[in-house]
Amino acid sequence: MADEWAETPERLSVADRLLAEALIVDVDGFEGPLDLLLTLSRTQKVDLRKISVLQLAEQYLVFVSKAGALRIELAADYLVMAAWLAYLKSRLLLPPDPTEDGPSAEDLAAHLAYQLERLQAMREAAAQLMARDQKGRDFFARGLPEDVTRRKKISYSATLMDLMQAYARIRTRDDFRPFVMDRNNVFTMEEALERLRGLMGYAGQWTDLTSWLPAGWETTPERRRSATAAHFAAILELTKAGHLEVRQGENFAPIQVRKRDGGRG
Amino acid sequence: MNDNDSLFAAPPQAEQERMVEAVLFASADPLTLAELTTRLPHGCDAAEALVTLRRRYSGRGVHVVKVGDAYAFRTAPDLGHLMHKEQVEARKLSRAAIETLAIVAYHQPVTRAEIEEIRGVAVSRGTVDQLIELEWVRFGRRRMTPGRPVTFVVTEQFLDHFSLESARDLPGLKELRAAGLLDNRPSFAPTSAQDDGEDESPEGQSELFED
Amino acid sequence: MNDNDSLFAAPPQAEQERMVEAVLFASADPLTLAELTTRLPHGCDAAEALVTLRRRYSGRGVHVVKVGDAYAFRTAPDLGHLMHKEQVEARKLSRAAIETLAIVAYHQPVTRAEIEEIRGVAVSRGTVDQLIELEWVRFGRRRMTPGRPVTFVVTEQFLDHFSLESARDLPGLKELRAAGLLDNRPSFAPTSAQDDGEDESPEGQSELFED
Repeated sequence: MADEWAETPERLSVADRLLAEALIVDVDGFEGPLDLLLTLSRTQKVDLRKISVLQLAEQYLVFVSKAGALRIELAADYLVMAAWLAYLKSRLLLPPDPTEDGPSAEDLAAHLAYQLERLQAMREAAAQLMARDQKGRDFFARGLPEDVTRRKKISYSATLMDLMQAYARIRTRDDFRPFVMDRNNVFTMEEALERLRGLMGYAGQWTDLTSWLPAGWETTPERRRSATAAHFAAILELTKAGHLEVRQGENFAPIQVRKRDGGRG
Repeated sequence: MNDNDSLFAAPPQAEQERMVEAVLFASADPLTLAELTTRLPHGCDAAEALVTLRRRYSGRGVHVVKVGDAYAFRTAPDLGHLMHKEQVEARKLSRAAIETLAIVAYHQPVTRAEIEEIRGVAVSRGTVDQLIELEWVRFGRRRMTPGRPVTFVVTEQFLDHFSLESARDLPGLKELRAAGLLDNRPSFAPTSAQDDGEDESPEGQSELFED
Repeated sequence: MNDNDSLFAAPPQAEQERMVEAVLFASADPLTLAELTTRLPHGCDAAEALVTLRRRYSGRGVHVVKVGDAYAFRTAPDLGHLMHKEQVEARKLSRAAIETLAIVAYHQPVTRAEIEEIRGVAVSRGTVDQLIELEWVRFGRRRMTPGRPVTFVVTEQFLDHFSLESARDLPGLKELRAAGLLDNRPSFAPTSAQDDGEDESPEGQSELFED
């Protein structure tokens, strides 16, 4: 036994040996059939390129039957692999069937060996990668980065035309004021603001906007609309100024208002 | 292994300087001499390493500076401008701001109360502040009336921006009307909805509210 | 004022080097040549400044490293032992995650099905999510094969973390390629990757993007 071990270029590590001994009971330790096959292949103690797939298939099938004897539930993919390896084994042992299509048994075996070699190579590559100098462990970035402060410079644009139009808009209102005849059904926002400034002290609780409308303005639809719009606009102003809070449960739900705690009024 | 070596001999001076350089660079906070010393292998002279390191960086793009009794790397003060990124964002002036500006331009010197009277709505402090910050409006003389209210006037920068020789060059109402600017149909912003309605026929109003 | 000057002449070479030094020193993340150029005054040649800067810092406690197309100051790896305080407790990556990361790095751009084919087991979404969250892996282009599967590639942060100038500098890459171990050979053996075909169905993919 000892001689045989001495001959092999790569002696199994203690961990590998323990792993091999644990095979029959510990299936969870493997990440699927390929991982198990890779572990089994180590017991052949040869270069993965020279591995005997036939022998490997035997080992795997022994493992699966042992697991069965021990009443260990094997996941379906282990059993699928077992069936495939049994098939591969039979094809490797029998002379090739000239009528059969597809890859030869040797091709299949070679590919399995390739898969194992590739998995092993990726594992080694992963180990090499993790062994590299890592940021935050072996080398470090500036601990006190002086971040670029983004100064947002907002440039406001307004043209002379904007200015004149704005002025025209204001003055037009004045010009036309005397000619407005029918103001009976118009409730202005100033009026609403005036009213609300007086009323809002009482609005400690959420109150429907509609209940704030002045008497005599809820009678005709026209007057109600104007008063509602004016009060609504006034409430927005007062909310903006921080005196009130407004809420609405959903679209078209009643608009509710209350005095803001610690409001500036 | 390095730690074992250091029990017997401190690293050479140049190596100590490298170490201080790396530790200062990676540290999130400025480090005191005492802290540096505990971070370096036994027998190192952090103070001396700092002296040579500071000398090495003098005149460079970053300096070793003393912050209280601690040390840290900092951008050279003359390169501070590289640490800012200016983003210019063009925005349209709000309607309230442009109206207020127009009133100041046409009526200067004008008080806040007068602006509010002309606009028909309260003028928020933010609006005036914005115009002052833009350097288009500044404080004028106080009005010699009760309460001595401050007045607002437009600035040179304002004239400059709008390419005006003086505020008196602003077209008058007649000219605005001649130019067709007074026939503009007002838009229905909430703050002026009720006033805007005035030059509309009653049909126009109900149209407005039935929308 | 400086900006005005720069309209007329770029700063002298030594000054440009100082500027690149300051900007690079200030940033924790690597900066590309393009990013450096936008930060420098007009007419500066960041590439040339970098050459002299890298030379100046070679062998120092901190040095300039190249990460993809970007550059950064990093402490010299041999001084890592001095930085206990800065060492961040790395999140323990599972074996599946480490292997998946290596496969993405060496085989990129690689599809989930290919990763599963190599590992011989299904790759859980959590594993890929973790790598994406670490910003070490990101989506690449879709593969122009039936089902147009998404591919995964490694990121610049990955290169930065493992101090790689580019993915071509991965350890052992040449040998693996020479040995044909990075080829994409079709498989015959039953690995669970094939059972997992659903994951690569069009539905699976759109789900990935709708998240």
